[in-house]
Amino acid sequence: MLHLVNKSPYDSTGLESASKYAGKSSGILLFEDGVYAAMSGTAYEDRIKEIMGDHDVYALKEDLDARGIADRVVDGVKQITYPDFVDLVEQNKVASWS
Amino acid sequence: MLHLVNKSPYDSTGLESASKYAGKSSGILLFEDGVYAAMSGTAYEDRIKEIMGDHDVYALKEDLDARGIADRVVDGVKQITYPDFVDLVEQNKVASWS
Amino acid sequence: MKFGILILEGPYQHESSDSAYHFAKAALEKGHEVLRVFFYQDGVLNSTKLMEPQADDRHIQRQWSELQEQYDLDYVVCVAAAKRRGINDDVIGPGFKIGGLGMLTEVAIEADRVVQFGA
Amino acid sequence: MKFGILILEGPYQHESSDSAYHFAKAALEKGHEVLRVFFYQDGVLNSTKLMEPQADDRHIQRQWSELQEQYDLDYVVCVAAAKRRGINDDVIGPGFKIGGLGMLTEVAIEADRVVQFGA
Amino acid sequence: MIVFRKAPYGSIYAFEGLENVLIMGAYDQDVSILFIDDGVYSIKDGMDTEAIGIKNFSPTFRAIEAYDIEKLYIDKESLESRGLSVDDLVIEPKVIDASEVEALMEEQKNFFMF
Amino acid sequence: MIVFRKAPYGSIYAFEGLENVLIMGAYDQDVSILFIDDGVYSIKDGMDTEAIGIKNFSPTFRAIEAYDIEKLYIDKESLESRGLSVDDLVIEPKVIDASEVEALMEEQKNFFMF
Repeated sequence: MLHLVNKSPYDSTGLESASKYAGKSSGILLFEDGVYAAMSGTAYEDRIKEIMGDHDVYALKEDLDARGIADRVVDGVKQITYPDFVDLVEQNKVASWS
Repeated sequence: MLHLVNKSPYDSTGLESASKYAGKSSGILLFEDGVYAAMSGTAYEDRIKEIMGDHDVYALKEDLDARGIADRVVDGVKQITYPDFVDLVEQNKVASWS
Repeated sequence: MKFGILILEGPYQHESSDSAYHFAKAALEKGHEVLRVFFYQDGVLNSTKLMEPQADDRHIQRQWSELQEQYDLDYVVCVAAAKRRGINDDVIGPGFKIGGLGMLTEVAIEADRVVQFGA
Repeated sequence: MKFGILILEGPYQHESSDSAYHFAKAALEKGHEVLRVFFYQDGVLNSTKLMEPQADDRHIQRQWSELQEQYDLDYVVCVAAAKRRGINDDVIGPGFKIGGLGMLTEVAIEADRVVQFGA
Repeated sequence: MIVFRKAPYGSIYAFEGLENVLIMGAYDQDVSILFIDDGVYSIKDGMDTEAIGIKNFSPTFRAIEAYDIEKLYIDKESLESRGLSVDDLVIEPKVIDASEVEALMEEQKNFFMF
Repeated sequence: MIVFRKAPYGSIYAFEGLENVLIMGAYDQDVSILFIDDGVYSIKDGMDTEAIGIKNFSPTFRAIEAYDIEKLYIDKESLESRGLSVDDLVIEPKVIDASEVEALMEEQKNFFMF
């Protein structure tokens, strides 16, 4: 499964909820304001690394670029584009969290 | 000052942010989904009691009734109606958080 | 006291417009003045007379229009926000008018309090 | 693969409609089918041809209409959600049609995946 | 699967989730319904929405039974952390824990999150 | 006072907050501007919004200077917890701590929260 998260982790509990119910083989895709969770040097960095222990974490490059943070992504988070997003949805069932 | 909070504390960080920046003499008014923060027997009860140590906390009765929780409000939270809400805004400067 | 009211969310999707309406009504019934209600961002969508909610539901535009008529209130719908969302002079209900964002600044100057609904 | 797309938020206020559009476009460019785009809740507001965004901004309804024309897509605007928000046959842009909520159930049955934008 | 995860009245999500349950029932779909996070509040008993002027939709949840929809689940931790038990609810979903939620989700084809 | 507390692009709040700053400046109002919570992201440098198709409004923040708006503040903890420093911003607000934010808010008449 693939879990889509579109809200900032500082504003909304969507990512916490997604990671709570997501199975170990599930991926988490951060997009829109959700990409802030992938940023390094932040208060959330330890938490996203913990989540990455259980899940592949993806962040949408288009949304990272828009927010000026594509060069500050935590190591191990996979930067993907919309075509990759489509591929991931082709390969996985998908649920949306906010 | 009076700080208005309209989102559930389980969904949004608005109440945490309001209580962080609110001065000690400020009140916090919970309305809409914000009233869930005033409910007793919950995981948030200790936190709202802590907030009540620094602030008067109000919860809008109309919104408590709508959600069926008016009979389960933490002791010390003041249940108020819309006319009281108007009085509080008359007496205090007001800021809205979500 | 002189109140201004600011609404940032649209009808039905969020409770903000309902809350603003109940607050405005309570303030007016207490004898306060409401200098202006400013509809901004998705809040502009509260003004459309094209809305047709189900028969057992409230009609948010009409509630606002009736309150406007009863107290002769000033309702301003932000022009830029309105245009972006398909709200224009042809679709707004009675009592609403379209105006610039400066009219929010004006009420911030003139009112004792501006209460914001939707954030 | 056969995709369905579900949109729950309106234009401009949130990024959801933009994200859905970019996703749909990318899927179509990869040769996938998009069986239906279903506009629900505030998502119905994406369909209005009355929107007039600023000259330097995207026109969300036209983007959707152009994509519809290019790929002959099926766009359904939920009738109950639309009526509540002032969206009707007179205001929807080219390529949109108004239909019942059952048409979301249908695409849930027929599509391999339904991707939801806005939550 | 239809997932309720937002509180009622502050937004329209819970109402529209219920509309979807009824439609999927009318189409004879074998739909599963899950209440998690603030979605558990949408089936709290004793709602009285008269003063806020929004229709109380919670009684309509009882109509679910008329559609032979039986796969109703609620997350134990979401329920308990919000101070609720099944006795506080207008319907009786099966209480399951987070790992069971996870397993249940793996069985589904689609997720409509309200 | 205009308060920025939401992230850009996911919602229109930050954009509309900036519109308000410019209008209040045009009306010669002595407006204070405060960045807290996710609002600090709205003045991050290096934004490139071309691929999402939404106009990058961050350069417009520099126009604030043309309106003689000088009361710009940013919350230290919001900034640092989000991995940012003033060197990452398109403008240079004064960095203040939470107790100074509290004191600053007490001096204001109105609060527009975006």
